[in-house]
Amino acid sequence: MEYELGFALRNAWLILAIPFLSFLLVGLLVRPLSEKAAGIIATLAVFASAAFAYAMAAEFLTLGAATGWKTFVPWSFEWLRFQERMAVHIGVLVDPISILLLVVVTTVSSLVHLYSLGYMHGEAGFGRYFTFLNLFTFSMLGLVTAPNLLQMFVCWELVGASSFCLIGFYFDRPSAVAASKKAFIVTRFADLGFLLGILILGYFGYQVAGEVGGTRQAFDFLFLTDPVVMGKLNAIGAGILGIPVLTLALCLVYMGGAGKSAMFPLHVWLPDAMEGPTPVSALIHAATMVVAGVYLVARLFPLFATSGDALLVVGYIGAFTALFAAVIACTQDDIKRVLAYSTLSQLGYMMFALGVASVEHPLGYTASMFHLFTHAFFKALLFLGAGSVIHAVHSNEIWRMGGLRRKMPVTHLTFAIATLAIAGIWPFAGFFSKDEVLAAALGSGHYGIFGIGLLVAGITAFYMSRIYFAAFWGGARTEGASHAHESPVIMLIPLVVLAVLSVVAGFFPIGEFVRFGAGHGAPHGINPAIAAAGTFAGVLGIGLAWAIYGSGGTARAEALARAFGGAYTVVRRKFYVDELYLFVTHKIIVRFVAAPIAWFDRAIVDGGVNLSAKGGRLFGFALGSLQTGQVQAYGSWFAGGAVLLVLVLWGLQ
Amino acid sequence: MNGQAASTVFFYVFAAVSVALAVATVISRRILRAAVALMGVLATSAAFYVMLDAEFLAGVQILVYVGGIVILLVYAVMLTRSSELIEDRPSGRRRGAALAVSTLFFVAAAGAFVASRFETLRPGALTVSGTTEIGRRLLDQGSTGYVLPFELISLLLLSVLIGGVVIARTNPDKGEDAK
Amino acid sequence: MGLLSWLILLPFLTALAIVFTPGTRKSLIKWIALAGTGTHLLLTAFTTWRYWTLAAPDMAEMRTARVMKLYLVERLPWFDSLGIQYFLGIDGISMAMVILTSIIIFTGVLASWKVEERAKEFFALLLLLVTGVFGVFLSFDLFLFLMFYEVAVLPMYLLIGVWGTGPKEYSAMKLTLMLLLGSALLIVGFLGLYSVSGLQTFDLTRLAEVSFPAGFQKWAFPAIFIGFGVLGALYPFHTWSPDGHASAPTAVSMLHAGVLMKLGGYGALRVAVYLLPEGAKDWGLFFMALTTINILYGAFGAITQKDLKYFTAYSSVSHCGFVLFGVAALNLMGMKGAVLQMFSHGVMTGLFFALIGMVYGRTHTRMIPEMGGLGKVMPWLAVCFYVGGLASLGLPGLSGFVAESHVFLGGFFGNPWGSMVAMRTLTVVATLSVVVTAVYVLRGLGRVFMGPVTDPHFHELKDATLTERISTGVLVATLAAVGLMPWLLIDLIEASIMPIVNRLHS
Amino acid sequence: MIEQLATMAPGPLHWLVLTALLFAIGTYGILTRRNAVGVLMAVELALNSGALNFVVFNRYVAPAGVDGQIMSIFVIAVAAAEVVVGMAIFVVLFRHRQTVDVTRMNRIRD
Repeated sequence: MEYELGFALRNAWLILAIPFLSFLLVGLLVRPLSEKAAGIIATLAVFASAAFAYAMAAEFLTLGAATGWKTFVPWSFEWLRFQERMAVHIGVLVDPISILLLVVVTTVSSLVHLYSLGYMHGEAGFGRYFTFLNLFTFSMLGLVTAPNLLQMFVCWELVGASSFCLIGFYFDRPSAVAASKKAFIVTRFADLGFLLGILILGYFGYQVAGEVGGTRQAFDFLFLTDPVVMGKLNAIGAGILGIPVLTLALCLVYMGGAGKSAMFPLHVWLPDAMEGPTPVSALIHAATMVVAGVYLVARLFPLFATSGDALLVVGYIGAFTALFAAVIACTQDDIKRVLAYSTLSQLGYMMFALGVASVEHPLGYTASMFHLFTHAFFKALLFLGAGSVIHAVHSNEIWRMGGLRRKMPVTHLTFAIATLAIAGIWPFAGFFSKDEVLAAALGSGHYGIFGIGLLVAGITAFYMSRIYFAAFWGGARTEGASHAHESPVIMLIPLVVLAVLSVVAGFFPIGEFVRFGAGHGAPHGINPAIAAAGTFAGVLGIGLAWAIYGSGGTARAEALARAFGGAYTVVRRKFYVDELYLFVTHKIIVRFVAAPIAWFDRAIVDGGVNLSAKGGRLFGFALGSLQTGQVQAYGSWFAGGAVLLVLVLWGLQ
Repeated sequence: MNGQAASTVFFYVFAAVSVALAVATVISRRILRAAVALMGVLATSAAFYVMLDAEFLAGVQILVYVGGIVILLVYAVMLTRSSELIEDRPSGRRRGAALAVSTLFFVAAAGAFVASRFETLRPGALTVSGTTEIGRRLLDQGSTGYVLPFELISLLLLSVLIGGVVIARTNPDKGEDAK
Repeated sequence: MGLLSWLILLPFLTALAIVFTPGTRKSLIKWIALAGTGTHLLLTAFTTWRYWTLAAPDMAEMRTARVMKLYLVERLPWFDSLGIQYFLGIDGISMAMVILTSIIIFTGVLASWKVEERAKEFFALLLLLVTGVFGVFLSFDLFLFLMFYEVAVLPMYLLIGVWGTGPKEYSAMKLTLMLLLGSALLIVGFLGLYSVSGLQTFDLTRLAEVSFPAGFQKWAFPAIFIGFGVLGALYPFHTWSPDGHASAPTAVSMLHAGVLMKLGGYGALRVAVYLLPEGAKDWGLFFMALTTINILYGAFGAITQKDLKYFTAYSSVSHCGFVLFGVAALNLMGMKGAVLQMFSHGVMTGLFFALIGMVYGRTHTRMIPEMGGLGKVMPWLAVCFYVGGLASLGLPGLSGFVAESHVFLGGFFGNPWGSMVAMRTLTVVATLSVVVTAVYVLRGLGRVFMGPVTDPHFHELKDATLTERISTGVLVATLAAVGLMPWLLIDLIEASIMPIVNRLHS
Repeated sequence: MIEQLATMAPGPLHWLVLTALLFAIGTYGILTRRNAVGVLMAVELALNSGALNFVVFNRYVAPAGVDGQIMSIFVIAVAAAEVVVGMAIFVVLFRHRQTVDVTRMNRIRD
């Protein structure tokens, strides 16, 4: 590196070390002594990493202009050596998107930590909660800064595990336990694809590394995204079923990403994950972990762009998920579930933005990262606002709220900002990023996807306004809602900070440095036509919601539901995807695979063993009956045997 | 019928008697009767010894075997309970097995003898007086003498005598245990 | 008397000391056992250090070597006329196994702290068993190897038969008979090696200089591999394992699943593949297929189990499948993965059985459906159980991941002696187990520890005692240490695996 | 018939077959007798055929010596010793178990 690195970049290891050491410290030493201290230390540690991340970002930004946003690894050490050219380094990779994610993750994480100090106050397991939260932050930072596929996978699994622990935080609630298991197993299934993708990329990367020579490691992103290497990988040709190896590998890797980012049909775990404490939903299941899939695709984007077909898969699945989830979100009554489906839908947005990008039209890449950036803030804000409401009303049901506008002014205001932001109304953050996503879809010629994007924008505005009106307008519908009062200051601070970010994030010139390829991704102005169309869709959605739910009553909504009839039920039951999974896993796998195998083992294999044992025993008994204890019987055998032996020997001669 | 022919006939007659008595010994259900039959077998054996020019042995056979051993057996039989004097017939399976084994043995042995062509051997003339020679050899200390086995046998007989007395002696304590 | 002899002798002397202690002084007996195994742990640490200082300079040279290099060798003629020697030595693989065993027996003694019935005989036999295990790992004369092997197996019979639970006589008999079946195959194979080599020796290092005729290798390899495979729960010879483990007392399950089952992989690697490379090339794919069945079959079998011990035993079948799968992959990564998995699974399953013993001691049931919500009552045990569970499903940061990633990469990279497509397909099928493992681990542990407390009596139960905390803590720390700092173990074993790989390639 | 018999002078084969037959009968008795005394008698039978065999061989194979006869004497002596000990055991046994039925003497099995 010919450039002088600043303190933060020279000591990049601290970004991983701070949360990790804090996790160990809090989890092993502090927590048994004092739960409260555990929470405070954990929060401080995350704030420290946030500060450090900002320092890194600042240094990178000053450095970046000079180096041309070059990707580099300021710190790494060899962690695991499979064989030569297959070593795994734990390290910190610095490039625009990793810096972007570092900022997002540490910001949201520190705000959520702060918020949790208030939200989780007095809960049993306060210290445990912060331990896991710290573990999550560490793993997420490790994921974001991963310089190679393996570290990515390692941290990928670790965020999954900490997510599992946090979803199941209330582990005496069967629904929370079930949800945590579901989340882990579904993402685990997706990770199987990731793992296979790693195997394939590792194998061919290893071969290519051998051809290219030098000491490069097959798993390194810098190696894999090297144009020479990509060319060689792309040239390998057909793997199985005529699919090229690279496309196959990337589709498998994408399967991992789709699991983590809850793309259809692996989305089923995310709504259930709302069983966890609300701040957890805000951090893990809205702002950070679930975007890991998007980040993974972005990280490997050069490869995806080389393959092309894999990117199409990403795009169409993303678009479908965006629409699918948005439709479901309109019919859900649990405020967190609506937000969860909204998250799905927005993740779909990010995914299809990546999908429509290509070497020629790389705008989608920038747009996706931009949307990821803004979405993190307003979605975290929405969740934390919802948490604040739930904290006050003690219910998740939007029909049990109502009229909270006056009782919780701060929460209301911030929630309104977030709603407008996600609806894509100028000047809030969502407007800019959504606009860019739509522009990318249109610009690359994917008109169908553009149409879906526009439609989803309208639906999003509709369902978000729906919960907003239902919760904050009209009159209090229940006892809980009428006695609600504003949350403590420690919870409001993060809301306000995030609200400010939700307003200003859109003005952040992210296109300046997050871009793919040279020149093409140059920052563009607002395309007036697309902006108008997007805003129109948003306003239409809000207006429709106002018309139906603005009164605060449920009468019109029920009439509407009746009008749709069966279709409404199907959507409300989430298209029965859960039921289908349940059928497949429980009925088919347990009953037709696992149980028969267990039976087979006991009856056939073990039966075979026992049979041979029985055979031996029977033979033994047969011989045992000869053991009469009577010398004469023995004598008979002895004499007969001896004579026979003589005869045999004689006959042999 | 000359002497040779007479002794030949005697051989077959005695052999038949001997075998018949032997069979009676092993299948008779009355022990006492079996003992008498055994006595007969041993007596015919004495006759065989005479035919084989072993007069001394014939005498020993009569004195020791018939006169001593069998009488001892008879005494033992007398000592046991009368119900034991008539024994149950052994099971058919066992008799079958025993018959098979003994037949097998006989076939094997006879087959071996036939195959060995012993009939070519002719009895040679006895060069020495059997009795004198036996006496001499038994006490001969040379390499062909049997004085050591003879002494050992004597010791054996002595220890058996003592042992028999010790084992069979009524032990009051043991007697109590038995009850 | 060298260091290695002391490693073997120390547990034996401890057992002797226990034999000469009055049986009524149970706590003294336990303290003697603990002192012996604790000292052994220290001795093992010292041996590791010694080994490391001796072997470190040779590591680079070993990368190309074809003959394994042993350290701290002790060699005495024993039955000279038959070429049988008392031949001890150590290399990286043995060292790893010795460390494992030492940890397991130490924690096993702690986990058996509550054994009251015939405590004297129990601990004496346990230590005798361990003597055999150490002997196996340290002996490099095949005859001595077998002798120690039998020393290890026979106490097992008594330990299960006397101190076990459930159908213990049946299980003990089944276990012993099947293991002896394995050793019968081994004897046949070893005698074959002895006679075919024509060297009149059982010395492993000298046999390694011989190129055995291909025809011989073709039958001897499967005989020896299956012989060891029986011990390593190779499908379909695994059925002793669920019953045996379910019936065995805690420490015995720990030792057996944790250490003795590892002997299968150890021998398969050390004897079968190393001495008979041509046979290995012929049979590699076949055994890969068989162990793939192992891996999935054990995992699926575990899903429906109701008894925690059966549950763990099936999981062991699956995990031991990884060991043999790695060996059968016949490349560096696979074999490294196999050894890592031996270590990892040893610690993990030791932890499981220790915990099951502790839970059972409290709830007096091992049936999963009868438990629930125990996490609230005994958080320490729950956390340890979960750590073990996460390790077994291959969570990075714990040892399972390091091992499994090696094995998968090894399988996928394959070897030039079998069909690549077949090997890759098998690997892909085997990777399915990561999902199935997650399913059964989370299902099982979720039932036991999560949810509301199902039985009001459970509220009265206590969390782990100090001895239990130490024993489980040591195991958990080992899992994490290997997971976080895998190079510690990899550096130890890699140089010793290279000769096996190089021999295959020559 | 007698005339015919008289022409078939007994050679060694005849004698040996006779002893073999006697021995086989003795074996049969040993294996079937239920009374211990009966077993002992059958043993005597077998021993006797053995002794006879010695003499036969002495006569036909080595007529110059008397070694076979000496052997027979030893056999007779050993038989005598055996009977004495056997009888003593039976007496004791009878006193303890009130029977000398060997088929019921199967405690070795347990």
